[in-house]
Amino acid sequence: MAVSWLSRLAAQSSVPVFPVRGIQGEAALHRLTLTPGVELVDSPRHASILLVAGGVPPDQHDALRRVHDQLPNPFATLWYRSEPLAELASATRVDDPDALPGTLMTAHQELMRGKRGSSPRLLPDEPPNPWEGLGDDGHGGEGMMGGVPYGRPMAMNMHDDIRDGLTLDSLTVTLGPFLPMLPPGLGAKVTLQGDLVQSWITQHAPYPIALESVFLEAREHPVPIAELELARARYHLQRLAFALRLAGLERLALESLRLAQGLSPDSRLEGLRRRLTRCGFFRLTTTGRGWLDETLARRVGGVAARAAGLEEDLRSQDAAYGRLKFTPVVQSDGDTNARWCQTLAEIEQSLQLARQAEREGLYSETTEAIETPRGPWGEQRPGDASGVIDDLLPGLEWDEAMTTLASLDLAAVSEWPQDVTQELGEAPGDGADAAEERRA
Amino acid sequence: MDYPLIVDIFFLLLATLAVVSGWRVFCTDSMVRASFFLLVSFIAVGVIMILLTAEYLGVAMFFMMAVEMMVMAIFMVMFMMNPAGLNPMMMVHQHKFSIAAGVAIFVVLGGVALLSEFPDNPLPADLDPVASLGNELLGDSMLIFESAGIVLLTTMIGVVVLSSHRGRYGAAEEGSMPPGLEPGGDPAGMPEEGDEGGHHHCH
Amino acid sequence: MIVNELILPVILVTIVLVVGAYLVAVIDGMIAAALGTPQRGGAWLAPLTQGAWLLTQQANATEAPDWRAWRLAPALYLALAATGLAVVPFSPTLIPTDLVTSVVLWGSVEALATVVIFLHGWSANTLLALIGAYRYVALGLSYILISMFVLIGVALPAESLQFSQVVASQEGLWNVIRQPLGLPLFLIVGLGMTFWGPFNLADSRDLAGGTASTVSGPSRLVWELARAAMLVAFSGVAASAFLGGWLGPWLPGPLWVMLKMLGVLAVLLLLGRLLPRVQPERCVTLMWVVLLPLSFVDLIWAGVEALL
Amino acid sequence: MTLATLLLLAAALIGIGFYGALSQQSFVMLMMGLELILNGVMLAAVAFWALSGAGAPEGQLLTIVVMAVMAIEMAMGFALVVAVFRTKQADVTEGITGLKH
Repeated sequence: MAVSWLSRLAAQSSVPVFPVRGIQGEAALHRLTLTPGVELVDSPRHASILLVAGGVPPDQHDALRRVHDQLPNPFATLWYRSEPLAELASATRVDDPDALPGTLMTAHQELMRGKRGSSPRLLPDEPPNPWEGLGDDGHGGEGMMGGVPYGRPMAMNMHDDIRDGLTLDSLTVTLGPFLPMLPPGLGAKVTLQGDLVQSWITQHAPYPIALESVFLEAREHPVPIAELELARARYHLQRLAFALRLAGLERLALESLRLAQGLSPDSRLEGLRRRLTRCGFFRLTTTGRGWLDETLARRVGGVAARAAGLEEDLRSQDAAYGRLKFTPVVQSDGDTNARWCQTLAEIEQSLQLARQAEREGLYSETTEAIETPRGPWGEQRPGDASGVIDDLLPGLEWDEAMTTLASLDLAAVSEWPQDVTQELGEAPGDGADAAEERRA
Repeated sequence: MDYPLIVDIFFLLLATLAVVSGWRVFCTDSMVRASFFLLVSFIAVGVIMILLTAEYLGVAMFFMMAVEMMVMAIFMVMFMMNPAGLNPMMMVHQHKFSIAAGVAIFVVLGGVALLSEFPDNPLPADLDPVASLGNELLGDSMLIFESAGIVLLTTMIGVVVLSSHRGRYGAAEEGSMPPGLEPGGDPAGMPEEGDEGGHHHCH
Repeated sequence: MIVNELILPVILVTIVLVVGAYLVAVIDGMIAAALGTPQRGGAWLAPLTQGAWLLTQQANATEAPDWRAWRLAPALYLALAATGLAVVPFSPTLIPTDLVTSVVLWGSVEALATVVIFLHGWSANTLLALIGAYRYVALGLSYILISMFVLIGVALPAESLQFSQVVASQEGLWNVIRQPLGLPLFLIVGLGMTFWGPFNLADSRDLAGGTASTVSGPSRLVWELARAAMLVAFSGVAASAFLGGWLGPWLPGPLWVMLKMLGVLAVLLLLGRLLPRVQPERCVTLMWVVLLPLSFVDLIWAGVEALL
Repeated sequence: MTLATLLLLAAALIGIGFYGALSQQSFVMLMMGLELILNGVMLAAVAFWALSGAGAPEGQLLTIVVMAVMAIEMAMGFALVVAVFRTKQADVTEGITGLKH
């Protein structure tokens, strides 16, 4: 039986998983990246399992259905801390991060062995824009190329050239909210001229991010500074890993994630920094573009602000940090390159503060204003700043735009901490956060 | 000169391919497809040239035409972006006259080919086509040709780099300012001064 | 005669291509594992299971693709890789196609590869694939130019455009030493034309797989196979143009060619895993402003040496 | 594969090329017609060189010259198309009535 032999072999392959990154799903995906036998892929066409990690707000269920239907047969879906779509009544749901890799592998193997049927198509298979051509040649019958045979006008040069003196036709597309290169939840309407971004209109703000619970505790009572700083370093390392993976530096992305996973005050960043510099990450990949002026940088806050030369860090108001002789690190350029230099410098600083604070057993003192890794949390939580990219991205090439986007931390901070336990139940799902998402 | 049967079969297949793809160039509905059909026609003729032992010319045909057709396809897309020929088009005028002219030319040339007597002087057996072409083309002045070629190419690249400042990737307005719609008017297809506050350009 | 001229070369090229592509996947997996990518199962089995999975997956459709071009492009790329490998001489007598202009034929393989990669991205009729296709075309011309200058450099001492003559001319001294700029330049071109590692701009992460982003099932298998096969063909050409092909003591010629090909492959795959993707803008500048002038220097070096 | 069949093939290519050059509205397609004509011319030249000219090197030389002419034709053609497109925003032959602009 050649076929069964083939499917037995296929069952042993590593599991190609396309992750839909919902609200609060990132932590599980970081763990999956380090799991042998699971491969997170960038395109739904390359996957055999659709993993919906975290809740998806109801108004984006249509987009989710479209992604679902893009997976080629046979495929299965898995819902991690997320309510399956109503049509997929029998879908597998997992809430335990430790059980996730095992469930993924079992699902893949059952799929290949034919023990589990492929997930059904949710949307009718008809073209979104049906053929509307007129005449023998289907050109629409309105002049030479004015017709709309697929319900869409031909790409025409409607906008002026903004960068290179080459006038190409522009093409308008809607991206997101599950595109793996964009922050989770970010949706945008983008006009491209060749690979040049001509206009970028953000339509959905990215999902609010959940910080580690230590930051929320620090708002209520003093917490050990060492713990706070390690959580901060971990957050930045995970963001760095995303950018490194995007830049094709898989091995350093993994190194960064591993460092984040086993982070302790004795961890050292020098090795990673040296390898990053040596392989030419700063010279070949990051750009001197994506420059934020003072106003925009202040709007984004956090790393982006300090990379633009603003010495704003709420930690300097905390007396305990004062005893550690804390002064904020800043860069001057404010571009993509500077933001990554700043991130690395802040990770190093956090590790150093953690070491000192652990020795001296220091606790944070100020609770009404803390500096989260995303930005200052004084009167209110750091809010969504995705509006800045509408001005920032036009004029950049696609690659530069994606690199810039990865270097910016734009999402609002969620009111729920990361890894909400089972008692909070469905909270990270469609309920509370979805409402918050709409408010944002 | 007699060729083995297998060469004749190959020739027939290639001739059909060349003619059919040449004809498809003008009846496909997308210009990108048209340029690649033309490329197929060129490649078929190139292989026939190799069969005729013009090995350099046949192979040169492949790569010259591949690049040329690629540029052509890109120019099409530049002027009308049309992935996969989504919006088909028919752009033909004076159709009947053109068909008549094409057929007439084929008949005349075909008649000449069939009816006139050409001398039957096949290639001498000891001829090395590539070396003979090289000698004819360059003679003893190979070095001069090669250095002239490199100098010319360097000049071209230099001129492009200089005239566009930082080329496609920077301020290029000076190098490629299109002329105005009326004499002395504003340049066509250029952004208005002052909009798109351009810090991302100058940084 | 037919056996010797038609069947034997076809069998030879097919075997080297298939085994080579498999080895590319295995070596790449081993390098990845050594650099810390978590892996389950052995590197030897992984390409087979991956291939089996792709065979069981259905091929998908996009909205109104150019079906013919979309399905043909991976096969054409594979055919180009086979053509490229066919000009590699394995010994003075064992040469699949001993065309007198085989160096130029390799040049046209590079030029046609540009066309095929563009077709693959263009015909899918989706945004990210199209951007990938544009990117490759924008860079393809500079790859072709650099590679042609470097290859003319090795043709000069051989006084021939035939790879077997090029190998024979390295009897005394390999081109890698005679023209020190040649091999590094050629390797960079190789990474470019197979869009591997730092020059993977057509099928890159930021495009979710670029030209291959919407391909699944058997056609994706053929495309990945073709990319690996092109890498094999490239390493064959590099081995004969710069590393003396079949020349070498003790071992039989074909074995030497294979060993040198493996060496070139290992270097390319290692570079692919160690370096980040070069930004397209910097890549264009690098090609035209740095590498192309260097290839002129290489050619002049070769010419002066040939005159002396 | 005789001289007559080769010339017949060349004649067919030239005929199709003429049809294209006369019938197409787009500049670029018009250039494709011209290229197809030149394709036929090159084939005829090589056929004469191989089967009737006793391998006189001029036959191959003519083909090389034609190839160069094609490259120049394309470069000039595109320069013209771009210039016309920029002034008139048109890329069809009927869009311009005179070339004096």
